[in-house]
Amino acid sequence: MIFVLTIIAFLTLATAAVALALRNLIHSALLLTVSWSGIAAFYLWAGAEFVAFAQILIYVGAISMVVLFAVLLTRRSRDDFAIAPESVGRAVSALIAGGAVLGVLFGAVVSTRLPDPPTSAPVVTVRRLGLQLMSPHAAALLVVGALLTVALLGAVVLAATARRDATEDAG
Amino acid sequence: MLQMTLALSASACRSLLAGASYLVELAKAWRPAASSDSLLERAPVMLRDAVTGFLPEPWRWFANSLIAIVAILAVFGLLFAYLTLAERKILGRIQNRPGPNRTGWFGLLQPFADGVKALTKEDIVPANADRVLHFLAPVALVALSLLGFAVIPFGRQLVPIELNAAVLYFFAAGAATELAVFMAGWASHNKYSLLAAMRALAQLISYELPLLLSFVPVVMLAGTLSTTEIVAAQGGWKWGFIPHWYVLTPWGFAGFAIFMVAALAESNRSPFDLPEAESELIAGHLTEYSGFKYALFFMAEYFGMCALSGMAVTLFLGGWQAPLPFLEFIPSYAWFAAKLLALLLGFIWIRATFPRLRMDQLTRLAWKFLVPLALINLGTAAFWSLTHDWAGPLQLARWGVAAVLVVGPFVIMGRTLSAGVAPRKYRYA
Amino acid sequence: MLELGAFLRLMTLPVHLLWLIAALPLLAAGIGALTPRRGRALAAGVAIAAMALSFLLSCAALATALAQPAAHLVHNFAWFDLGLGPLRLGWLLDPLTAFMCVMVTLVGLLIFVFSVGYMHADANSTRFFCFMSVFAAAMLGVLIANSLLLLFVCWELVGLASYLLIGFWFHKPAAAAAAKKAFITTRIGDLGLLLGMLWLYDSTGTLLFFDAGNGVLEAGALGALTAQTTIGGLAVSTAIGLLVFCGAIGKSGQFPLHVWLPDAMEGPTPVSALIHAATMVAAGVFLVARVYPLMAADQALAHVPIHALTVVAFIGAITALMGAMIAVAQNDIKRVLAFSTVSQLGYMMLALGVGSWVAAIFHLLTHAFFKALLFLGAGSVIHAAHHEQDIRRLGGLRGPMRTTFATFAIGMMALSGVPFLFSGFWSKEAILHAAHAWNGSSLPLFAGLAAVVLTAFYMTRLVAEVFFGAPRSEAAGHAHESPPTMTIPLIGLAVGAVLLGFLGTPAYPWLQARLLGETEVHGHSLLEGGGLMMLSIVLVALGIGAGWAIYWRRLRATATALDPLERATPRTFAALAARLGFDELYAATVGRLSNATAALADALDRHVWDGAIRFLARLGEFTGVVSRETDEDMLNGGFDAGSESLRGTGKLYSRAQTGETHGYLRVIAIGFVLLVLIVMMGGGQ
Amino acid sequence: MTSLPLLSLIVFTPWAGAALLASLRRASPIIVRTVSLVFSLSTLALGLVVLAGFDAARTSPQFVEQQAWISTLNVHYHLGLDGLSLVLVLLTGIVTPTALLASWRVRRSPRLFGALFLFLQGAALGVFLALDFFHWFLFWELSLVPAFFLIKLWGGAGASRAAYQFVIYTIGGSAFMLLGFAALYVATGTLDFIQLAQLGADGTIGQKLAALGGWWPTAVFLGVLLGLAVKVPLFPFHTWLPPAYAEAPTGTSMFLTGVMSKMGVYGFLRILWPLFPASLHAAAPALLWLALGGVVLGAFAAMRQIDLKRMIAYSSINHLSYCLLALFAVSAATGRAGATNEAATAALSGTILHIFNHGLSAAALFCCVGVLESRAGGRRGLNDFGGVRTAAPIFAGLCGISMFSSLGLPGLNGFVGEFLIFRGVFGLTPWAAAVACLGLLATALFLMTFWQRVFHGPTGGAATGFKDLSALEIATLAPTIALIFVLGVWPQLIAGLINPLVTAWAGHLALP
Amino acid sequence: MNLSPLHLCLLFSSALFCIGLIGALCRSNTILVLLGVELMLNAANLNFIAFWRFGPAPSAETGVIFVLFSIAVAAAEAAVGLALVISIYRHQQNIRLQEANRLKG
Repeated sequence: MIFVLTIIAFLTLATAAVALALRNLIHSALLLTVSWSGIAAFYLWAGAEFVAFAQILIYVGAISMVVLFAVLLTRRSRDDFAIAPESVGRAVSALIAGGAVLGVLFGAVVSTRLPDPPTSAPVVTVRRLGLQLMSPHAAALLVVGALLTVALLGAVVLAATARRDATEDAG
Repeated sequence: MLQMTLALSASACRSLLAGASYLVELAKAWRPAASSDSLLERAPVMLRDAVTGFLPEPWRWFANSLIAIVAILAVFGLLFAYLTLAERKILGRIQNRPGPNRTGWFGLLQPFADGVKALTKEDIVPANADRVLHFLAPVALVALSLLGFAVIPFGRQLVPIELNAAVLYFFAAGAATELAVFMAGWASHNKYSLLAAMRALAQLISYELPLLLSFVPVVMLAGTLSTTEIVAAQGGWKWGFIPHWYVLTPWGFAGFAIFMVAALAESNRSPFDLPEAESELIAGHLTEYSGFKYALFFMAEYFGMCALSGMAVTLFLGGWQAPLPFLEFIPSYAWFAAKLLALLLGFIWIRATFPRLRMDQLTRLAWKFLVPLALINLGTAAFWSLTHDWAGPLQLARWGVAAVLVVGPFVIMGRTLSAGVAPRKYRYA
Repeated sequence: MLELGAFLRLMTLPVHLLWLIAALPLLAAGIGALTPRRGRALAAGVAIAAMALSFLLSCAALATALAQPAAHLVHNFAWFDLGLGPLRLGWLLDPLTAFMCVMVTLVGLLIFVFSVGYMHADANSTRFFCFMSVFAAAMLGVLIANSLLLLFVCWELVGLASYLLIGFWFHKPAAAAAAKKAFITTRIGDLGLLLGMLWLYDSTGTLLFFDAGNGVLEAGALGALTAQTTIGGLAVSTAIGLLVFCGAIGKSGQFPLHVWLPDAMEGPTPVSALIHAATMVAAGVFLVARVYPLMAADQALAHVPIHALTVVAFIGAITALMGAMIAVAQNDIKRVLAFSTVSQLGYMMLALGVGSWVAAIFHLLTHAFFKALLFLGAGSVIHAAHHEQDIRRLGGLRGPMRTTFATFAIGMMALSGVPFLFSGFWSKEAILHAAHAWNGSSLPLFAGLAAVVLTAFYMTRLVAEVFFGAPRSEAAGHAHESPPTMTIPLIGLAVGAVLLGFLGTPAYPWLQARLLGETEVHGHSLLEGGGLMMLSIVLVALGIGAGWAIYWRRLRATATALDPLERATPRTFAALAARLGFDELYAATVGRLSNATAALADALDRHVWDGAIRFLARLGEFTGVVSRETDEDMLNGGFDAGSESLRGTGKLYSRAQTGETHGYLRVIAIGFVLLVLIVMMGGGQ
Repeated sequence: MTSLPLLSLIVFTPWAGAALLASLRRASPIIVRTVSLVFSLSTLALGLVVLAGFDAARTSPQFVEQQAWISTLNVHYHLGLDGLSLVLVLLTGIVTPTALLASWRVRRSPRLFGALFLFLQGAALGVFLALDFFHWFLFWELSLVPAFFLIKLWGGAGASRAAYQFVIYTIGGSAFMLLGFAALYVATGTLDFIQLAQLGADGTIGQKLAALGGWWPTAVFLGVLLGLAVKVPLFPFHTWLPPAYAEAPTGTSMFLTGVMSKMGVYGFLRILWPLFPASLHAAAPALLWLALGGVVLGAFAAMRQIDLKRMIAYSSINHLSYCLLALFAVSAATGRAGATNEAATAALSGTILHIFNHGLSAAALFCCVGVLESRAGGRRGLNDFGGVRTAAPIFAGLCGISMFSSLGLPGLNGFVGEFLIFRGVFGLTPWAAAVACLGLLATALFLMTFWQRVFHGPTGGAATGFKDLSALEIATLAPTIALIFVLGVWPQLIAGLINPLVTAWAGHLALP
Repeated sequence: MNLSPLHLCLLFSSALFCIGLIGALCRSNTILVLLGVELMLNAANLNFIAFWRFGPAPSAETGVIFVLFSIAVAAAEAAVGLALVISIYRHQQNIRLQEANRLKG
């Protein structure tokens, strides 16, 4: 199964990298959905079925949509979708910083001795998950609910235009 | 040499033994005493096992899946074909005209004629279009629409994939179709297409909410996200003749109604067919499509419709369960098909009956009526679940309260809704 | 003489139903309170009917009581629970109660009937009958109570009714003031009663009069009470008795709390007749008679400074004499009668004090009839003369008001003690005999004899001034006889005023015997102790003769003419007319003291206590000012300098804030790398 | 028995009402008033529910709710109800709606008025039900906030000054009490009334405090005493009361006298006596004089008042001093030979009955004065009126009944409590009862003067054109008046709730 | 070098993290920066799942639940972030991140 994982990982990384390097924002967003789906596939592979579908539902179904809307709303004309190339200096510095982090992380991972994995994949049923969410993690669940509500309202307030045009109601 | 012979014979023996045991297994499956299911009931599974049973384990799974996919494609492809015909015939009958009746007897060959026509038409791609996306959009749409079928239990043993979170999977796949719609609209490099795609997205997102909320009570009451278990939970009869289908409870009925309305909107069916209606933004995101790609869009719509209907059957109408105990001898997939067809007929009927909604009415219906109603319905279901041990006269009270909780908000919010049907005041006209 | 109750034997009233006697008027009061003003006939009818029923019930109770006169029939019950035991109340039926009940209901009935005529012009007569019924209920409650507490409760309610009725015409400031005065003055006495009751309760643990041997009037409790002594060597029973007597002093208008009674004449005349002549004021006498065993408990003790009854006797004697003296100089027809009442009540107290409570009750009963008769007669006169009450402005009413005159004359003769035919004579004789027989002191006897003369004198004066001669004002000239609703009660009372005396003549002292619980009547000769009787007859004749000589012979000609006595001894007459200056004395002492106390309390509050608080507040304010100055000048200066330098440092650091997000991100990334490296290097060791 | 947290409901329903009112921004006054009335009635309703389940034979707290709250301080959320608390809860439940009805015509911001009132009600109820000093004190102090605003914003001309004096004086007193309890906590490590009472009963508190230093027990006792004495108020700490009661709007005056003044007496009975029996016993002879001062001087000072509200306020001082008099007499007699349990029982029963009865009659009297004031356009002087009875007989009747109740006329409720107090005090310290009789006399004097000047005589002054009571005002007064009658005839209604409790208290008389 | 599946998973997530980081660092478009951040979040989620899957006690669903919450938070973050982008756009008519520096010290 390592083979499957490798394919998934490769696909995910590639699409992510390409998406962040593309000049066309729409393409970036669409490619990223592939990357996110890859992550979902990884979850599925790892046995976290529920999380995988939640990932798809939220990232592919919702966040990508929001991103696309945002892209469309922040462009004057169609040609603006492609954005100007970045300054070389920043790209270089970013690569250096990112590379340093990557190196450090890789080094850390490789040099760490990790426990051997259990022989069988853990099984997580949705029912158990639900019980866990509702009893020990109920408070967190409530907080997240509140957070989402607040985020929804906040986003609406931030993005809504001030109502200046009451007179236009003439219809 | 001898060794070789021995080895060969041993392997031959082994394969023989394997074959014998396979036959024994098959025979076991055939034996009626093994289960109470009728022969007809077990026929599809046995057929599949007969084909794939000899394969080693990982491959057998793969082959089983393939067979399931092929079966679904075949059945629903055919269904799609004849559904278009049925729709045209029924619409025709309702509008007092015969409908297609030239191609083949009773117009039965009409779908194939249409298919051939679509295949042979020129595939036009606009000059400035994003070619890749323009191509990918219908493909992705069809592919994603098909995904949903994977978890619908078509019969007692006929479920392509047993998933723990099947319902979630279904809706996650459904949510992804929005991307394809956007791709179609954007890639066409056409102002109207893009606008229509945005509209369609707004509609899809708006109605996804009541759609999701309406089935949550089912999940709550059944205590599972697995479709087979949900269907199993609806088995049995009260007093021997009233099935335990969720649609027959107050909250279930409300949930079913909301689900069906939202499903209509999700599959862009009339009266919610703004995104693709010809008179609205010249057929919207389909403007720049023709030929087979257009047919693919069409196909995806019908697949989506079928998938959602199948889900509605599963969630609310008892899935493949027979309505009455003595009707159980009819195989489960037949019941499923009957229910599915009945719902599809309903889709067509509605299309023939209702006028199209305006954009503002459409969104208002979703946000101001269906979503609150679904939320209240959630509370009703919670009440229902908490009072499951009420018996005797309390049972009547339970029904009464639940009915009031369903009907009351419907009436109250329905009043405000009908106030919204009045001519719109245009703020940005 | 036949047994009065021969046919009444058929009627009995069990004691546990005794409360009905009081409840009926209370019910009538409730109905009256809810009746609108125009429902006058209803209110009056209900009140009279209730009273009549009560009268019948009282007769039945009397029959019951007379069947076994020596017994004290009681019915006790718990009022409410006090934790360690219930607080018990009860009803009591013995001859004393029964006679009093019959008297109160009968007199009350007649006065109610009289009121229908007297009050018919008053807009508020429903309220009048309501209050009168309240009074009747409370008064009957006093009579039937078997608990000092219940008696006290009804006692106070009687006071309330009296207050409301004196102030019935509350728009007159004089009436309002008189009502208040009556309430406050009697309350002073009532506080004594309250304290006595508390003491009694604390000493004996019960307030029931009779409770199968455990009551306060029974031997066990009395023995305990006489065994202890308290301040000044008094026996506890004496102290309690005197405190209880305080209540009687207040209620019965005894010296020195008699001042309210004449003022109470501001109320309507039927009120004066019923409450302030016949019944309520007699409640004090009844109270002492009721608790007589307690009052008399110390008689057996030799080594006590004073006996309770001695005090009672002297108070009674003083009151009797003083009242009679003041009555001589009054010109208001009702005030003459009021002081006469004071005087007669003094007589009764005297009788109690000298040990003959039966004589007191006898006099109480007869007095109730003839004094009610006199007051109603006066009311009839006032009614006829358009509310003219000054005897100098009346006169000559004998002609137009024959019935009134006749009945009034009967009442006058009964009160004066005209011999043999009139009830007052017999009851007065009984008292004088008792006083004569008392071995404590002879002063009470002399005071009583003096009062006999004076009583005859002022009553003669009254009759002469009012009924003889010529009318001296226009109102008196137009007077005519009152309607039958007023005259019939007069006749009824007159009959009673004559006949009642024969219940208790020395020859056949039936009433006394029954009151004492004897079934046998031991008659004496009519002329036993005849010397005293002759003396008193002579004295009565002397009084009437003097009155005849001074007022009748030379009848007053004009309203403004001076009184003959005033001409003779102007200063004495003035002093008597001013009621011996008690009101002024009290205003100058008690009134001023209480006002001074109030002023002191108020000043203490305003200046001392509040001043202390204000001083504390000022102190706090001052501390605040000091603290603020310190803060602003010393502490804040340092902080200002410090924050200035901080701001400079802040400006320096703020240059690092470029506002460029990428820069921050980069710094974070580099910082992260460095951190990991440091950890790894450190962790390697 | 239901497991509902009834007591918490009792306490917090009015606060919920206050919150609801605060959120009803646009509601019309009639809705606001109705809402506040309904929520204030909740106390009575819940009180009756509690009454139905109340076991009068038990002396320990019932319906107890106890939850750990601040574990580091050993603070528990501890509510409980015994007969005393129940009586006070019922009193609050009766007085508050009456007061709100009496304030029905408040024009200025009825929403805020109602909200503050409900807040005040909830705080008072909290005081009566709390069994842990921590939140008892919270409720105690929180009740000052709404009271302050109710006096300051809706009061008369001198209201601001009176409100400040009221709050600062009371807080000043409570500060000492807080310090006292801090010391107590340091010594004993608990703030729970029940535990403290047990410690107090066997003298442990005194020993533990004495371990901190010789003068500590006295200091702590005096601190707590001061806090409570100011609240009741005990003479001579009463000077804040007349201006506060006089300047407050009618409804607030009713609540202040009907409920808040009872908080102090409650504190004496719940805290001071059980916790410091020995100290109180030592101080009682002196305190007895102070209580007598309140009884006598309070009544005499009332005679001197021209302002009717001040007069009634002084009468309140007089009546509350009766309650304290009884308590101090009991405490002073503790352990003395000849002091009987009967007398102590009577005194304590009388105290509790009198708390209830005075709450009713004083509230009714304030309500009547409020009617006078509103009819006369703010004038409420003794000499501003005359002959009101002619113009308004119904009003005169109802006012007269409440007046006679306050005066202790038998047959009305006021008598029962006073009689029991006098009976008990006489049994324990006869001279004190004799002196206190002066207070009875003075009460009669000034009430009679009030009645005579205002209601009798020819109609004149502000009484000209005086309208009789409206249906609303009758409805305001009628329940209270009815209760005055009912309790006067049938005191068992209240006495039955407290008998075992009082008997148990009196049983503690023999002390170490 | 003996790498277990867990090592591989961690390497995978580190790589994803760094891709997100580099993207966020070098692009000036705010939306892309946000997307980079989202990728970094996803990488963190990956770690949770990996440690849950290969960790010592996979029977406890803590990792899964954590990821669920994390996804919810990410959704909220995306919504608010993009709303911010839109309002930035409204202010300065573009969404270049380096120009949004009005609050600098």
